[in-house]
Amino acid sequence: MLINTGVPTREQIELRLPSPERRARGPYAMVECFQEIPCNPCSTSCPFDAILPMGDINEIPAIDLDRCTGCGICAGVCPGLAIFIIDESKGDGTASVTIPYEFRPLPEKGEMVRAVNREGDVIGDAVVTRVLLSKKTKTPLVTVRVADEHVHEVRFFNLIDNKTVCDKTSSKIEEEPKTDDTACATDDDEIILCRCEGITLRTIRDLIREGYTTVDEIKRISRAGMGPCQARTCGPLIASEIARMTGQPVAEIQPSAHRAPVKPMPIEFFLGGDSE
Amino acid sequence: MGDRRITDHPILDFDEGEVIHFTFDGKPMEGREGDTIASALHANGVKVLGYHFKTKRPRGFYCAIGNCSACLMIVNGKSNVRTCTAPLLPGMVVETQSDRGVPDDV
Amino acid sequence: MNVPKSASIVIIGGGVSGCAIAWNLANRGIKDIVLLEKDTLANGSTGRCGAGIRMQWAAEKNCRLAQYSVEFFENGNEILGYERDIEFEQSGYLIVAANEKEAEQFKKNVKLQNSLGIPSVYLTPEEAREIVPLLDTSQFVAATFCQKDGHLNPFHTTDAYAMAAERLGVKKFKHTEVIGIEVKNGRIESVETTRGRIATNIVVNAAGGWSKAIGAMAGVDIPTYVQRHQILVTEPLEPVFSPMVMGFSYNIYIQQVPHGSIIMGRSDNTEPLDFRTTSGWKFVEEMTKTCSKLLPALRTANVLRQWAGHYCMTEDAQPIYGPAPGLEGMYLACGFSGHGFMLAPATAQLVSEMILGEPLTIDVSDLDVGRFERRELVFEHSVV
Amino acid sequence: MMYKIDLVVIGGGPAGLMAANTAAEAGAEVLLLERDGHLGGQLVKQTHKFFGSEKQHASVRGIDISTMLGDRLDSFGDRATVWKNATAIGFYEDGVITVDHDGVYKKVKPKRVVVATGASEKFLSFPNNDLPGIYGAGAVQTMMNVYGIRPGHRVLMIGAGNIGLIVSYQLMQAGVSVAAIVEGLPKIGGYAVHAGKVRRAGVPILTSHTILRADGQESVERATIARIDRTWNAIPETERTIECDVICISVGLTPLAELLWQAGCEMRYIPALGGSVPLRNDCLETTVKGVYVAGDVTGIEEASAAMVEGHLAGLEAAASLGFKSDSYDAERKDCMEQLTALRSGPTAEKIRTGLACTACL
Repeated sequence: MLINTGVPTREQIELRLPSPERRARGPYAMVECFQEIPCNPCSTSCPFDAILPMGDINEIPAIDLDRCTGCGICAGVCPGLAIFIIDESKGDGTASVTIPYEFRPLPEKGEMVRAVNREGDVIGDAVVTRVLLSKKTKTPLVTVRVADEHVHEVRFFNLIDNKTVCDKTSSKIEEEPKTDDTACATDDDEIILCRCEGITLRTIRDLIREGYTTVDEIKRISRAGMGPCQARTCGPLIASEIARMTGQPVAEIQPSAHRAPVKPMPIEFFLGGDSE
Repeated sequence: MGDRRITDHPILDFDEGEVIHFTFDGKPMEGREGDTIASALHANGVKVLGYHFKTKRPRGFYCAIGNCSACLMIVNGKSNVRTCTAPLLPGMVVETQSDRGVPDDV
Repeated sequence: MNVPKSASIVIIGGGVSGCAIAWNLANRGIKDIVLLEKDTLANGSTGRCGAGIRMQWAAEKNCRLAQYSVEFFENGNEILGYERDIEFEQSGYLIVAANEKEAEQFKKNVKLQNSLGIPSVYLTPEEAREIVPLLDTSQFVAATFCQKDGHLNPFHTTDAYAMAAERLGVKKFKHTEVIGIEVKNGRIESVETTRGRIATNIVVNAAGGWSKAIGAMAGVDIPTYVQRHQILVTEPLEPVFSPMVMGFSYNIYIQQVPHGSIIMGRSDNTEPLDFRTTSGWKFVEEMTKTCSKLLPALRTANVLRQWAGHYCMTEDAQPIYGPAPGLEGMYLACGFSGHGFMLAPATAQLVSEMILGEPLTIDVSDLDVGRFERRELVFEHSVV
Repeated sequence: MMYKIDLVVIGGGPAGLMAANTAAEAGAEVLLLERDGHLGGQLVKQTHKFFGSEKQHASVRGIDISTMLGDRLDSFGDRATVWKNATAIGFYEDGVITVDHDGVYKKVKPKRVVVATGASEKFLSFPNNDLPGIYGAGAVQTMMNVYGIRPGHRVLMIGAGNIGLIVSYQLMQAGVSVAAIVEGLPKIGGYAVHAGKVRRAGVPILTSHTILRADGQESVERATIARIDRTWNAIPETERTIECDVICISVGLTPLAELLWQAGCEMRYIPALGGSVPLRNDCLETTVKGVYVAGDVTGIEEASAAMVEGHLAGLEAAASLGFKSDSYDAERKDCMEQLTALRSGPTAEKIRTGLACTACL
């Protein structure tokens, strides 16, 4: 599922694909936005009114592919970088994908790159055929030519010569779980709840067990929250620990008072006042 | 550790500000105009800004905007300086702080 | 959790006084004591006070009360079996005299104090600076110092009393508010709380600022009123001076507590006479001004926080001890006027003795509530 | 000296800037307090293009919106004063606000106040959570996008909300590799399109995972993560170690409401809005008369909503002082409609639930 993986399903993509005739006719925008979010620049930016006006700003963009020329303006403005321009009209076994690419260095026209799919996996090679810069959007649009059968898969590219945006090795962690049993035991003594005073989760838990069940009581006995950050960092953690251990809703746990000054200021600073 | 400075960014332009010389625990270091003390230290690969006065655990900044007080250091002899928001100035003598500090004149 | 149906004694107020009285009574073998607190322990004046204790008073009675309390706190952890630490540091009080008139009074005070066995000394400004090198000696003409005076952690002290009391069987109820007191034929019958009714014939009114309201529930007028007092605290620093530095004319008390923070407070007659615990900006300006005068080296210390509490005041700024007139069963321990924390051990001792009809360790019969009607006020000049 | 003025706006982020602009436009004398040396608040760290519609500057990058709003404020001349490096340090019962303005102590007594102080980052508890190299997502953004410094070489991101996703993307833009994004919930909290951007750039998003601990001598060297069950307990034998020198905590924001507490505003803890928020009426006025609120301090939302709230709060604060232009009714209606639209989609369900509890009428 998209909301679990961040990658749209094959079905979601296939439902968006234009008719074979339209695909053969020329470039078109592939809008890979599948979630109702409050956003509409694609529709308001299209000079051909191909992306239909939204009654409600949360609507999923709908596109009239008869009007779409594949100009790419929407791809440059989409805040989600979710619009790609596909051109399958060449008929030579290759097709091109235009990708909004906000990384450095930029590839050069003619450069060979690794074609990458929506999951970040390299699935083949690609050639950069155009790099379009925009002062206005600052989102370069990079067109790459790939094998026909990959055009609906390729959504990114890695530069060759170790100039990849991200080393893909990290994604292997999911496939290679390894157990390090020395690192498993959770130790409350090593968990710092109040950084200013150096108060550990163990101390807080012990106090809650002893019956100190308000943020103020814990603060008074342990000093947690009395330090220079004024409980900004630890306050919510202590409240949720109380809630967890006592079963009270967090909403009912009174935070400790918020006192001036909001940030520590030297005594001499206040001498400028004249108590009027 | 000069590679921590971003020179080529797709969206932002970072001016090559004037070089500012300062020392950290006696070692000469370079920062840039516009740096805070903590950002300059970070650019030099320094993450440990001090040690907690009670637990002696190493301290580094957490929020970088003056909220969390984890970045206190001794600057020009003055303790408890919030280095994540204090601007870096030429010739500053910056030192790790491992105690609660004392007022200037004491 | 409901309160018990009956109790031998109900103590109202979970500040240091209430907790100390509960412990003292339980320690004498009294059973079925209930302690009621409408919020959490030390949430009122106790937890908001400066938490110093001094024996340097101008009136003999106050000297004796403080002396009793100091001696108790010296062994407080042991007596109360407290595993944390009440943090009693006898780092002394250094009191500065701003003018010759005050210095003359201080000479008399020291004489009185010494006659009672309190080891205070009269000092020149230079001698004072040997004890607190940060002092600006041009700001005062003389000082007195008593090494045995000191400071405690008010939260731990209250906690220590409460825990010891509970171990002796006292039933403590937090978040339990008294909403009524039933009186029949001039005698207390029961206490109504938000968690139920407790039948009892003895109530100790140790409710601090709320003592007047508690009295009113039983039809007794207790002439106390509240006034806001403010304190500020700096970031913790390494130890730079240890005694509490105090000045009556300067209207200041300032001390570095063992944790390293410097706390300072002052009084202000224009402060509101109500329960608000909000803070004011004038306080910070005045406080920092005086501090910079007397201890100029502290001017770079960072103010971390200001807070407010209230004094439960009486007309003569002295406590009220003893039974409520015309009402059998209510004992008063209130109106401490800013000194309740330091007097707690003595308060506990005396109130227990009164309840049990024992002879008083220190004669405080003139501190009864009737003195206001009789116009026999007991004044003490050495106060902030 | 006590400065007296019609309106003080506390916070120069998206909400505060809009409030100050709107009120100055209406004719009020406005003082804007910004604790940083530059206006924009979090906008200056937002190198991505904004969502929303044109009215909220959609598709414009946050950093550019900040410049636009700042320039507009300049155009009001003397009517709008900006104090930079100015932190409101106290809000007192008599309506006086004390300010640290570049190290100078100042007092301001305005007739109206708009508090637009934004939010602060939540912290997370796990062993060694205080090791240097563990930063809030905001800190990482500040380092990269304000000071131009890479926070490290390889980052483990905790939290797959919008901020976690966006900061991961920004890290890669700055040339820092992101080892993985770890999310405790079974689903990605941020927008799917943000998730898509980091996924195709090779970053795994591990939902139903948590960080078990961080380790390192003096600073972060590695983290241990594990899959968790529905009760947030780690599933045995799913632990794995991730080499990284930075752990970025992006587990949410909480309203920075200290000044409102000090001012005595009635507050309510509403989990859906990120913490304690002020009760307010439909003019965004709190229970303390004359104190208005806008932006994240009213509950955590997107910057687009913050800007509209700022507009509304500025409009109402000015109107209550008699600065009511002919367009008042139209502007008010428009703000309401924009807020309704921004909050109408399924991704805003949480916000709608939360907001239902904040009315003080």
